[in-house]
Amino acid sequence: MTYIKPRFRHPELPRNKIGYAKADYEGAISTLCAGCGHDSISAGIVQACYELSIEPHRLAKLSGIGCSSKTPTYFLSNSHGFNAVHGRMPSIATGACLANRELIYLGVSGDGDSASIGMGQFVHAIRRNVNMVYIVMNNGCYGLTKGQHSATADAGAQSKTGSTNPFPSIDLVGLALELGATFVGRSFSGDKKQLVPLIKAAMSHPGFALLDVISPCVTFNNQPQSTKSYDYVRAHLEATATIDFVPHREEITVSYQPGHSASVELHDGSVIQLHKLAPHWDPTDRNSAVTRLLESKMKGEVLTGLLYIDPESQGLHELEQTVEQPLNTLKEEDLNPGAEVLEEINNSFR
Amino acid sequence: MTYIKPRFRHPELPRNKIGYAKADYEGAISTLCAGCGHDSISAGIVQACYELSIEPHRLAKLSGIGCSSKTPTYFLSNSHGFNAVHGRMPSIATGACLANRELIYLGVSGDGDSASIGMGQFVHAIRRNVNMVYIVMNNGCYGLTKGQHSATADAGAQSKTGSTNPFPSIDLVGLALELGATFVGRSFSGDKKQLVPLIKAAMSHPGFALLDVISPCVTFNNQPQSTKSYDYVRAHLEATATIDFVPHREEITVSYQPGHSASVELHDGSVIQLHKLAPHWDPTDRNSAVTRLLESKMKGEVLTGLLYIDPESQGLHELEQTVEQPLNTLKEEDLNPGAEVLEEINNSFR
Amino acid sequence: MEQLNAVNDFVVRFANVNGTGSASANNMFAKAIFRMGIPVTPKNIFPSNIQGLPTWYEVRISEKGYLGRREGVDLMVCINPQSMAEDVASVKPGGYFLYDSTKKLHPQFIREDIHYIGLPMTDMVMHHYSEPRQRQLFKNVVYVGALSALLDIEFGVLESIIRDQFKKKEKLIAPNIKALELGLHYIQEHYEYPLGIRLERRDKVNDSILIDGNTACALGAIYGGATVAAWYPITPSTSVVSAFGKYVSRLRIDPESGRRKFAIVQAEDELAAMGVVIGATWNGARAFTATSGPGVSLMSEFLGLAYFAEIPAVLINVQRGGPSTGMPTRTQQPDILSSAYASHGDTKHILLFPSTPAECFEMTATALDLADRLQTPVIVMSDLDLGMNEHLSPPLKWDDGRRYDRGKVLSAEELEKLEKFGRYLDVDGDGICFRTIPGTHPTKGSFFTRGTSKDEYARYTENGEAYVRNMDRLARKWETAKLKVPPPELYQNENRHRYGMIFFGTTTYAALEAMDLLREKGIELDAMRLASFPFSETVRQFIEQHEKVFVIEQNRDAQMRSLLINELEIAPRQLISVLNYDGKPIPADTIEQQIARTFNSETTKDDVHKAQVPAS
Amino acid sequence: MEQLNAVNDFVVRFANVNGTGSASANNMFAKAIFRMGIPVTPKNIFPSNIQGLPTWYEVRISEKGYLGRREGVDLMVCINPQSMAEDVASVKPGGYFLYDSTKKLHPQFIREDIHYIGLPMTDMVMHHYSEPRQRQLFKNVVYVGALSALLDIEFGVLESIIRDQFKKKEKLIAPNIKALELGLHYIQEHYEYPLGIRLERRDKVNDSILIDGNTACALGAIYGGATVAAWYPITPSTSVVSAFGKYVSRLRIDPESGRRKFAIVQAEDELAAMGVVIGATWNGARAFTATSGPGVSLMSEFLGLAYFAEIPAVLINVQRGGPSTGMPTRTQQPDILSSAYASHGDTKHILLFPSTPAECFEMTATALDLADRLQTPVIVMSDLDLGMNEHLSPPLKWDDGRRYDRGKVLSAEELEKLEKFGRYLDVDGDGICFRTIPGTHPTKGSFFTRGTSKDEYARYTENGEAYVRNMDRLARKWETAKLKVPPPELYQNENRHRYGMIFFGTTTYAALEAMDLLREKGIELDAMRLASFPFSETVRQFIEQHEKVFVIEQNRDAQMRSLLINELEIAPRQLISVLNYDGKPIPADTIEQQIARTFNSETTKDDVHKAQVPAS
Ligand SMILES: Cc1ncc(C[n+]2csc(CCOP(=O)(O)OP(=O)(O)O)c2C)c(N)n1
Ligand SMILES: Cc1ncc(C[n+]2csc(CCOP(=O)(O)OP(=O)(O)O)c2C)c(N)n1
Ligand code: SF4
Ligand code: SF4
Ligand SMILES: [Mg+2]
Ligand SMILES: [Mg+2]
Repeated sequence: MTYIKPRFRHPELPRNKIGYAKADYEGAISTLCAGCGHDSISAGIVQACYELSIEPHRLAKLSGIGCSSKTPTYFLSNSHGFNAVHGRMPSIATGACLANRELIYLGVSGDGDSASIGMGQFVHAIRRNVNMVYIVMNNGCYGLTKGQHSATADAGAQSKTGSTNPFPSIDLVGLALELGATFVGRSFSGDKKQLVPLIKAAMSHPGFALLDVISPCVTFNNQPQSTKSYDYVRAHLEATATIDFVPHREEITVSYQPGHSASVELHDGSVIQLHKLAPHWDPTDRNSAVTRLLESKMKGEVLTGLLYIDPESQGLHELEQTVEQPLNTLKEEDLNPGAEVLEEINNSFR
Repeated sequence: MTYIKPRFRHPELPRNKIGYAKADYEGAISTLCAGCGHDSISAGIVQACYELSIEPHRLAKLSGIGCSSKTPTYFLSNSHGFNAVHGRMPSIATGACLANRELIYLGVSGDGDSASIGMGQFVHAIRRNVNMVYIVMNNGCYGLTKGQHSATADAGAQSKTGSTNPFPSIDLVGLALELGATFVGRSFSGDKKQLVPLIKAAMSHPGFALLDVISPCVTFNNQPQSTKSYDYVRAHLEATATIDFVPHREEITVSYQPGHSASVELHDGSVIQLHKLAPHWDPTDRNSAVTRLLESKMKGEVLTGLLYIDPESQGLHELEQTVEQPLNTLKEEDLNPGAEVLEEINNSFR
Repeated sequence: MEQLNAVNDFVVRFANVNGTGSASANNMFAKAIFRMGIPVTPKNIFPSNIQGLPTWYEVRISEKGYLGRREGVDLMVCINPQSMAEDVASVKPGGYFLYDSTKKLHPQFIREDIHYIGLPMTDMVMHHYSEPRQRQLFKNVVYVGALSALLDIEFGVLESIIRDQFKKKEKLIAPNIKALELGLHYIQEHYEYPLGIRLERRDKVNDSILIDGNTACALGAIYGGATVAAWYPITPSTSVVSAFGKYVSRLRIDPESGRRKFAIVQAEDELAAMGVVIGATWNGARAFTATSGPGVSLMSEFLGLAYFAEIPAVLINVQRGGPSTGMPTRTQQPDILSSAYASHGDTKHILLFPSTPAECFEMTATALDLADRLQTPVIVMSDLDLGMNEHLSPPLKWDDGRRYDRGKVLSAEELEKLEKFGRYLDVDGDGICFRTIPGTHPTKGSFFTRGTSKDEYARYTENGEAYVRNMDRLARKWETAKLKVPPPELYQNENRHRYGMIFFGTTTYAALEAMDLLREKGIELDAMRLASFPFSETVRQFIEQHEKVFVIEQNRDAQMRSLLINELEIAPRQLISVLNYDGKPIPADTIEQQIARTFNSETTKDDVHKAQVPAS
Repeated sequence: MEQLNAVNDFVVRFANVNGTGSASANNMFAKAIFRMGIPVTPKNIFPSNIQGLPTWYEVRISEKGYLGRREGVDLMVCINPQSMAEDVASVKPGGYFLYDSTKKLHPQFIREDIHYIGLPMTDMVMHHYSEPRQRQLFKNVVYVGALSALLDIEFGVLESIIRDQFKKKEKLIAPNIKALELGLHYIQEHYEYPLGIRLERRDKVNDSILIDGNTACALGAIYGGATVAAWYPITPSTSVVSAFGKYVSRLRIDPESGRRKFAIVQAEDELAAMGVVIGATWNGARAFTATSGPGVSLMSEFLGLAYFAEIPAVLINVQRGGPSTGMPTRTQQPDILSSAYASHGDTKHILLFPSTPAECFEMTATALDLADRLQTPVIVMSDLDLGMNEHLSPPLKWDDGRRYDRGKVLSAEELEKLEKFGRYLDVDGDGICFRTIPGTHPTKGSFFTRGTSKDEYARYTENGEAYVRNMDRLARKWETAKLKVPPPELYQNENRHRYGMIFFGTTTYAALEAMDLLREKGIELDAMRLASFPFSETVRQFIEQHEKVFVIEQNRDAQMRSLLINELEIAPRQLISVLNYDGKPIPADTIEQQIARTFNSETTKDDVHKAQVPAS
């Protein structure tokens, strides 16, 4: 249901196309540590939704458990939220998505929530191409339980409690590419200029859009040698391209030199514009993304930006061939075959 | 404990170096369907253990649930076996491995057991480089529950019950490479010549050795168009190289033309000899394996053989720095700090 | 030699090898008897394996309508040499043994006290069919033909079944009928027929149907309006969702677009299956999952979330032999406690106990209503016997006037009128609060769903008082549930006897027969069949009105008895357990014997109150 | 104005912000009182968050040795403006309120009936320290210094604590002592001191220690010989494994090689953690895991496997407020049923209930023995209060002569002598069979471990009789367990009163105090503390010897009462619940009041038998 009410307008506050101020996209006051990367991502989400003129109640926000998973309380208070159990948000999102194909699903998770306990569900949500944006607020540690290593912690990292992580770090972006994800991006909580258009593009993608966002934990994992620290990321950040997201029906104003830029048109007519492209990289070619990522890894770079998008992506509803009308609005008459048919069925068992 | 008993020898039966006949490596009679690929893999395991002169009681065989996971009953009846719950064998193997670093751990699983319910544990066993051979008997379906699609089923595959799988297939080999596995191979139940040396090499590898073995389910997924059928695999099989495994202290007899062959020496002195190498592929270079695999996928080939090995692999015990002596043999005097130390500890709480 | 004689009252057992296509021939046999108007119950006893192991199909024919299992075989149809020793031994003295006489029977299988009927099946199919698969399949049809002579099955009925079955593959009708005739004629030529045990047409099945419980559950889910089914394959629940898939593919395709008014998710495991259900119902769809023991264990964390966050969820638990992987192809009722109290913390779940396929249908639809009404998980407690075997059942019924009870869900209009929405405000005092579906209203009604403690406005809180208020309200809701769940069935207008018996689910068949058996011995009891948990006042009264009550169930630990004691504050000595947990459906004589023994030990002494004498 | 006066008998509460380093200053305060020989119990009340939210530290000082929580605050030390309204309100009339007077107190916080003590902490640290972090940290030390004047804490004791604490960072000793002095002197200069409530050295703690239960469990695991610890972080159990890690890194490093005589696996989730434990114990090591409610739910499938396949496993369940994610930083005892009956099918698990850190130590070591002896999971039921708070406890004790009981494990030599090994043969008739460890013998003793039904030789079987034999043997083993588990503690030589009370775990502190309170009112009861499940004969006798027994526990659904009724066949009306489930440790007066109310309602009527009056 689209249900835009005329709203009282403070003349001085800027408004988006549907008349909402940015404040309409905010949530409760954060209880995270001052400086936590997660709060910047929340701000990025608020900004993206504001700019896209999303009606907050047409979006559902879901999360697991962790500091990161708390953030949905801190944005979009007019959206329904679901704070699931640890690591199991993807299945909840899958069910929610199937029930109503018309909402936007925004999942927020942590590296513990997704790469440890949630690994199975994460992999299979990708495989099903569930229509959702999936943001991992990746800090390389378990913030909420006080700083243990997560599965994305660097090999050799020391935790605050002194233990050393002997295991290799799982790269969620590489993993998603291997699994056939149809939209894969990485960003940094400290880089709003890149993050906001990425979130906007992800929200327009028909299918599973992974955003692995490095989000330093100032309390437990912000030592400069940590690849998830502000210092390290700032020093090693490398982008595939800068990104602009032009929503459906907006005029494309900037144009770039050919060869150095590309634009990808999405199903709904919106356009992702990429410029200053990394060499030998084509945003719609999975193999080139894999290769580009391998290169960056060798160099110790943190490769960010949009890495891969499949413009032909078919989301879960297409794959499952569900009707256009949301399943949760179907009524008795749509669902119930009636007594007469039942009698036929009975007969088949006689 | 090594405990080789002189055994009664039937003069006519061939014996291996420790005096065991092949029959000593067999198990109960299989109850799988006639023609099931899994039975051939069991035979391969028997052959490999016989050839390697493994003492059966120095090997522990573990599995999950499924037709594939039943096979440990059908080989090595003098080995302890553990048929865990569905998808959770990797954690059992991790614990077992930590308890006694001296046994060989052979895990057997199915594609359902590993790629669906077991995905999380599979990923993390790789990450921990648990010292074990991990064989996935991969048939693209759930045999034991009557043929449903598994997560390795081909996109578009039809199951016997008529449902079509709309989701992409998970490639366990690609996944393992992405996750940093230290030994990755693929084979085919119908290719014993390749399978047996691969199993032998895997057993000598200090760390997690994945063997993804395509193993047709004759009852539910052997239609010629299935990439897990006998017909398809035979027609599309492509090997990285042929493989010979030369155990520690055996003389290397064959030598191959340089450029077309390579040999990898393992920590224990045994050697893997590879010949007729695929071009641009180096068995010890992960990136070359990834690239080689991508190429094969594009061509619809089933790439088999040893794909990648890290000769510097450090298994879980090295990473965890456990003592040489198996933990399960440590006694009170090794483990218990005694009353005096406890009194000191008490004092620290006063 | 003695010879068993009976009309419409005997047990036939088929000993087959699995994977050989015997199931459909065996089904034809049972269906023919059903179509002759004679009550029949077939049971599959199958291994946890796909091909090559012994499997049995046991058919009880009972004119009196006793639908439980009965020990002892009157006629054994032996197709599997692997299990022959066991099969010969299981025939009652004076009974019959039909075997493949292509090869001479080994003397070790010869008993003096049973009758042998040799049918050279292998020879016959070798001679008449050329393809190996055909030979295998028609061998099964041949023995059905032979049985038609031996037991007086109306041949026309068998023909009609074949015609129905191959409506779309007409070519197969003639060869099948021919195979039947081969068997028939062989017997007619070589043996005296019919046997002492035989059939006679009756009119005792009325409008009943012969259907398995899982299919009935699936249809219940369809009629109950479930649009999302999420599951992970596991015996014996798998066929619930496969049947759902089969029927929705016929009944729920949008004719114009060809698109689906449903979604079926084969999840990666049971945790995910339950997550999908919770996500879907939270978002306003009706959804369900089906699983068995190990799946219930894996779902416990999510069940606790649904209880505490108050999200509807329907779970069909087709129970099998536990613990752990247990006996995956055997039946039990062993998940009562683990389902009722699934999850840590103070949690409790609604359970429904169907005892016939008709109830599987009805209760699955009801479960969807109850879950919405009570905003909590509802678990339908079926079992392998009910779910996977065909049962004679009243027909499935649906009243076209029936509306779904979606419970307390606020519409945009209602929200518009509301001053302030509080998701966990107990407005009506029944412990059930109003919920909203995401997307309903732009500024009103949004709230945060969580598994943590919260206040009436769904805000996270660590305040102890708010927590207690919420927990006490949940306890109030539990009281409300007692009034909403299906009532127990009483088998008498008023209680008249000192002793009573309680049973539920598949135990019902045998319990009712046992009542008759006991009555014949002069032992009379009142009886009650439980239909749901929490227990209503009627249940308490029934127990209170009897000196002792036998609780009949199929598990070792007397779990239903525990639940009754726990929840109704019943004195344990009042409840006497009658248990059977060997994985086979409980037979009437087990019940009869255990109860009679208690009766005869001069008025029940204290020491019998937990008489856990296992059957067989 | 009234003024509270008391020596060594009052409650001080600190209101802090989490993440500001107040914990160590607060600990110093409690420890100083402990070192003055006065019994003390501190409790942390903290949010589920890392930084910036209110957190409280409540210290009860009780010369009589009452170690439970007591409602009402005598002295509030208020550092957190966020929670000031609530904090002011919680002070008892006549009590004291210490606050940061850098800013003038807002009039809304002024009560007429309490005493205010202003200490300009912020000013003081701004003046004396330059670095922001130092300012924050020393602010905490300053108020401890002030308290030393206000409450007569011996300054030398505080100094000694600082010296001990900074043994390895000597530089920090002087500035810390200076901070103490700042606070001390300010009070000495500006106020009359000490207050009406104050401390006096005593000799009441004997050889006790002040330690948290989780550390004690960890040490128990080390002394008990655990070599493999597998876990997944979850409050409040996390510190069990971190403490294990801390001590093994000191005590279990091989001096020559520097390598570890242990392995700690931070698993990817709780399922895996339990899997690692099972794998390790199957392979002959001792292993354990620690978790809380959600983890127990996730472990249920594996617990069932361990029960049925008979594999030792030790699980330390540090309970927290449920259901679901519940109140992760609050205490309860709500996992009793879900732990006792974890998993589907007929399963039961051994539970141990420590009530002091000394018992955490002892019972963890015992659990490792019991698990090996009984070849089954053993769950140590701690809780947040016991696990994460420091408690006055008898010292940890270990007898160097004590040997590990590894249970029935066959050596190669024993196997050599054996005719035929049957893993599930009940050789001794106690239901416990002999097991072998992989790798023991080349040709004898290998067997297949599985969660499916099996015969005495560990061969897979679907045979109903074999299944029943095995299940009945497991029931026999359960009987054996009753003789092996720690016995309950009785608080009288013989039962003398009509009424009894039962309690366990952290409820003990308050229950014992309540007994004294009741005695003062002339109400006398016999008392028993449960130490384990299954319940032994002593437990049954205690209940049978009393007309009514109060069962005191910290959950809504009276779970221990259920377990007693269920397993001992007790008439429910005999057991009266005393419950508290608001997430705070149960206080003595809650118990006292609930019991007294029952007593006073003219001899307990029937309707009181489930008096679930929630506390606070
Ligand atoms: C089943 C379960 N196990 C463990 C926990 C405890 N727990 C809460 S959050 C968390 C880790 C969070 O890490 P991450 O997802 O990276 O989030 P962050 O706090 O770092 O943002 C854990 C282990 C839980 N809530 N539930
Ligand atoms: C928790 C749980 N869920 C479901 C099952 C049922 N089940 C048994 S085997 C199996 C799938 C096996 O597939 P795979 O691992 O591919 O083995 P295959 O039979 O194909 O060799 C399933 C779903 C189970 N045993 N346990
Ligand atoms: S602990 Fe780390 S992740 Fe959690 S709120 Fe603080 S900075 Fe953020
Ligand atoms: S069903 Fe398939 S996987 Fe299972 S035994 Fe038969 S052929 Fe093998
Ligand atoms: Mg994190
Ligand atoms: Mg498979």
